[in-house]
Amino acid sequence: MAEHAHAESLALREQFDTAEQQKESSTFGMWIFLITEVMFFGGLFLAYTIYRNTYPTVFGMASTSLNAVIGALNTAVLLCSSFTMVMAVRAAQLGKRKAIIVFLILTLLLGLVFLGVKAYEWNEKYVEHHIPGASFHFEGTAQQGPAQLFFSLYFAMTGLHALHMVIGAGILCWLLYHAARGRFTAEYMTPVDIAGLYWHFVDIIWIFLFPLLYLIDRHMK
Amino acid sequence: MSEHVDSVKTYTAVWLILLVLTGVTTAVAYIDLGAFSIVVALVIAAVKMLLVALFFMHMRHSTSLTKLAAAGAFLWLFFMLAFTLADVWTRGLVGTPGR
Amino acid sequence: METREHYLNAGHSLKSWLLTKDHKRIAILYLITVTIFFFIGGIFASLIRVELMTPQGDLVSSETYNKLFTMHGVAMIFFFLIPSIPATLGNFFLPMMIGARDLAFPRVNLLSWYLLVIGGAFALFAMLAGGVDTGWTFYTPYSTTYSNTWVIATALGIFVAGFSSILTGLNFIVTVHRMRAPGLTWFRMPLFVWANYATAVIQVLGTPVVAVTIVLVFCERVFHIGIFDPALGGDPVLFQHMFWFYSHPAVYIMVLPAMGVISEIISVYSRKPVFGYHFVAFSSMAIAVIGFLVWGHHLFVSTQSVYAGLVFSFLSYFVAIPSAVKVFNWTATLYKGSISYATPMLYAFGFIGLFTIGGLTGLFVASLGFDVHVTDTYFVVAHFHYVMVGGTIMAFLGGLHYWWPKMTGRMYPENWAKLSAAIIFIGFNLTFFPQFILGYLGMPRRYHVYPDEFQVLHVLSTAGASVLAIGYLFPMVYLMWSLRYGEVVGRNPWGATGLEWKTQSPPPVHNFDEIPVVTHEAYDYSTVIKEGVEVG
Amino acid sequence: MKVPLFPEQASNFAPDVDHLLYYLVAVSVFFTVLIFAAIFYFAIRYRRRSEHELPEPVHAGLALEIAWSVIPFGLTMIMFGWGANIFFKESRPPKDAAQVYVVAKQWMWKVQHMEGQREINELHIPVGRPVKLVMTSEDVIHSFFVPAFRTKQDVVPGRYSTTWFTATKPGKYHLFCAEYCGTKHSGMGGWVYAMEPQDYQIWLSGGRAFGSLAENGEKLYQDLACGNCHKVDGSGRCPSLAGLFGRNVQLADGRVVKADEAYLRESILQPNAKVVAGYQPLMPTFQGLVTEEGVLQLIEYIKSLSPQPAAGAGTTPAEINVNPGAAGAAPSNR
Repeated sequence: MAEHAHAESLALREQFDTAEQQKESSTFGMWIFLITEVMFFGGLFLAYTIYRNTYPTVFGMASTSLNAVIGALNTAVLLCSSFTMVMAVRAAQLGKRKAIIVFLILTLLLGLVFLGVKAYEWNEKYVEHHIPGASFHFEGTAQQGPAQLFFSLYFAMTGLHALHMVIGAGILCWLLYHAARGRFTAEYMTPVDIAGLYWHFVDIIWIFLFPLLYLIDRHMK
Repeated sequence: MSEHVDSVKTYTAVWLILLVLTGVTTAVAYIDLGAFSIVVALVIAAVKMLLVALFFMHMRHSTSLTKLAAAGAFLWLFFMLAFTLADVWTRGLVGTPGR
Repeated sequence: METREHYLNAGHSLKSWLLTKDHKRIAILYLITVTIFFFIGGIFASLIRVELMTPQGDLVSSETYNKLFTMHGVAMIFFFLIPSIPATLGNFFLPMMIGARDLAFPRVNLLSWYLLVIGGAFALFAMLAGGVDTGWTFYTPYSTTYSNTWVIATALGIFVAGFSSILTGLNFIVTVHRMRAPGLTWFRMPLFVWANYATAVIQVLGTPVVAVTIVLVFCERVFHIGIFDPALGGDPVLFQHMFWFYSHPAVYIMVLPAMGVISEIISVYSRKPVFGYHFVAFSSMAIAVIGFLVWGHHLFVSTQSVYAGLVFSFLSYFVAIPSAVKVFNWTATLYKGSISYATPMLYAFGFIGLFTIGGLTGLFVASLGFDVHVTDTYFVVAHFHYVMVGGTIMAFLGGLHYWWPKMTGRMYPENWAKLSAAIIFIGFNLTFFPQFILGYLGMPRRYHVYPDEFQVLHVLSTAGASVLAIGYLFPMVYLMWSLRYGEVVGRNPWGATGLEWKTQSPPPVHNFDEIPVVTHEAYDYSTVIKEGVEVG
Repeated sequence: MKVPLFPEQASNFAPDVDHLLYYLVAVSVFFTVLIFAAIFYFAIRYRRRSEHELPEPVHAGLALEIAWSVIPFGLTMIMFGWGANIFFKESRPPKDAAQVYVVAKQWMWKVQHMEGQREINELHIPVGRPVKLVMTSEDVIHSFFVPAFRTKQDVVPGRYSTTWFTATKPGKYHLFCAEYCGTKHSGMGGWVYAMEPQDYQIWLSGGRAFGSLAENGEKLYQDLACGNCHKVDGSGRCPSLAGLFGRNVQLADGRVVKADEAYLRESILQPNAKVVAGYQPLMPTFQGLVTEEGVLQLIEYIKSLSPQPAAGAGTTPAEINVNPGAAGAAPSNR
């Protein structure tokens, strides 16, 4: 490991005995971090469950006002980005520097497309006065309060998800910088690996958000 | 996980299944299944999650410790949901609103 | 000896401290930080007690009083008790006890200290800018809609400090799993390590929930979106569920590491392995798990359903089993031991006594019909102070004295230490025991003005608090004094068995000149004490 | 000065809670003394006599560990059962309880009696008769606490909470707000006057001028022109309210709910939450137009329209199998 000029900042750290131990620790650390993320989003899912249980009809009406086709397409975009991410990890496992870079760029682009679509949808909500607050108005029901609860949860959940995407995009940029400098080899690719774990996890959150937010009572429309 | 390099074929297959499932869950939402639509939606989402976790996140090659940790997270999520719902669902049953 | 390099003299610049990755130096940074917050919280506590000497509320206004108890709670819970033992003693000794050179992620460790400092800065800003008056529990809709104090800054501070706690827990879990010395199997680990591991599990699983709850309160306050707002059909009791899902287990974040410290101390000063080692180890894990299933016992009168109340009350009694197991096993460890009355042991005795009372009164408030009367009264105040002050702080001081020679290479003055331990014990009981009676009489919590008939007990409590305050100042002074004038000690002044005692005092930068290989169970004193041979 | 060390017993629950206290204290004292004595005895008996002594390890026995887990656990189960029993009693008001409405706001208690008396920070009740309080809050969470009665119940905005008690001893007792509610939290107290029935009657007759709760409700009903749509004979655009209270109502979405106080309150403030089967969601919300006290008066008026004499009867406890409404599960409506 030590032969590489930059290796000392990325390779084996002094608290570890072996590279294997270091890799296992890093990967396990990322899994533990993802557990905290499960519980973090879990609080939002809890609030969502309680209010959907209390106001099923209003949640259905509010949900059908979202554009399910855009939502589904955006889900597909995110799944594609997960695919390119796993391909980047695979390239790293095989030590293919160019392939890492290509797949990371693709992942980044797909992530940005997702965020762009999300921004478009939010703007639509703004135009429709569906943003919770003083100017909130949801047509079709007198129950403005519960309708606003739905949109509060919608923005909290998609907003925090998007924030995780932005952080993920930052991590991808960091990886790209180091991949371009050839720091990742078949022996040392833990950063790519654990960034992949993070990216896929953010994808999983969306896999649940999509049906819960977009697909309630679709058949009624 | 340099010990386990999965084939491009596997990844592609998983990816395509995920896309198909996204289509399915969207389509099914337009069919009136009554109370079951939420069940179907969640089952499909859970399958997608498992596919991502097992293949893309290499969980099928992971140590049992990692699997245990991930299962633990969902157990705790279940605790939180179940006990809070236990309150919400049984409020007012004794004949007094509240309590 | 004079010229030997150790972690303290390995660099003298400020930078060498602020950018250190050494878990021992980070532990010292934490120690300084939490001590500052302890004294800030203590000043608020003193003002509260002085105010309550008279029933009229004549020292400060109601508004100020409400801010005082809120800031006392915030400073003490989020910035002292939660980081207290894990981030200082745990940070310092967990890697050493498992024979590691450092934690798995030293830079994350440093980051988590910075997060605590940043969070603390937000909280301090809120305190100096005008304070916050919601109570440390931030119940909605008061905190989101009605309070016009610095809720947002405080909430941000707690949010950031929460991530500090999460990262510490994450680091500990990975370290215990992946960094143990050769031969150190799970059931050879010292019980302090077990306790910190169990604590880390709670930190990782619980803290994110309070973090997201704070985010929602923040959004509701800033953007008026209303997740918990009853005017929109929101449920304020849902906030209480989400808050206590973390904040009840948080009680165990505070007390589990304390129990770990007590296990170490009781064993060393009886020179016997902890009685029922496996039971004590598993009881830590059991508390961590069951502790997550009982949060609703804070909601018995909140309009929570009767059935949920029944379930939560029932499950609460299951936490009593592992807690009782610990107390009985510690007591049994003394049996046929060789008991020394060193200061840490006195603190451990104090801990067992006070924790027993705190724990038993926990059974009172877990009983539904009883809790209806005493919840939100001084009975509850007395109960949790017995657990957290009588428990956690006693253990923190005990552990600090126990490991002080290892951390600094110098001994504290034994007689002064014994005197202050006695003062703290007496002062504590005088402060908080009258509050049980006050609570049963019906004195509500968070009252600035109170009926005259409660005054005598309040004056008694305030008198106790002054004794307690003096007791806490003593160690501050003599521990500082000992840094310079304390007697120099060798590797193992107590004849203890942990791996931390196998290296020099103070330890070298990477803890061990050579990574030890563990061949014995924990607490095998025959490897350390040879009858008739000099110890140390 | 009087220094009480034990609170007065002035309600039917007070002796129950105190007996439970005696049991809890007895168990606690036993274990505290046991542990303190053991520590003292061992600490002295086995004190270190030489710096080099090495005691023999004593190994734990499984039987011992199980014994000291199971026996105390058995004792705690008595605590659980006993406390739960009292709690259940506290949660089920008797059918003949006199109903009193309480509205809490920062920082006062507003009390309305069925007969029309209104009080602030005071509550007059007769001795020997169960009294049921139906409470709500206009702003933040408060908590109704009378130490001498050993009862406490949070008062939450947006919903009704209930508590009940029977005063057993005439006297003047503290009423506290026990849930922190802002600046003057500690000032949000008052007195509960438990009176002999005849004194209570005299007190009651002093306040007729306000008109009874139902009468005030009727006035409000007319002011708000509710009768324009809710015609008594059911011919209006909205359902008749006669005989509604206590009945099961078939909703447009298929659910059946019991028309209790919570339902009526919700239907006034959020009319479209539960639309009666066969009717259109036409009713505007009265949120902001009616105070919480006004809502209570309207409810009392609607109750008085029920065929069975409602005076003082309060609600009948809903049967367990009745869907509790908003808070309950409604899986059919997906």
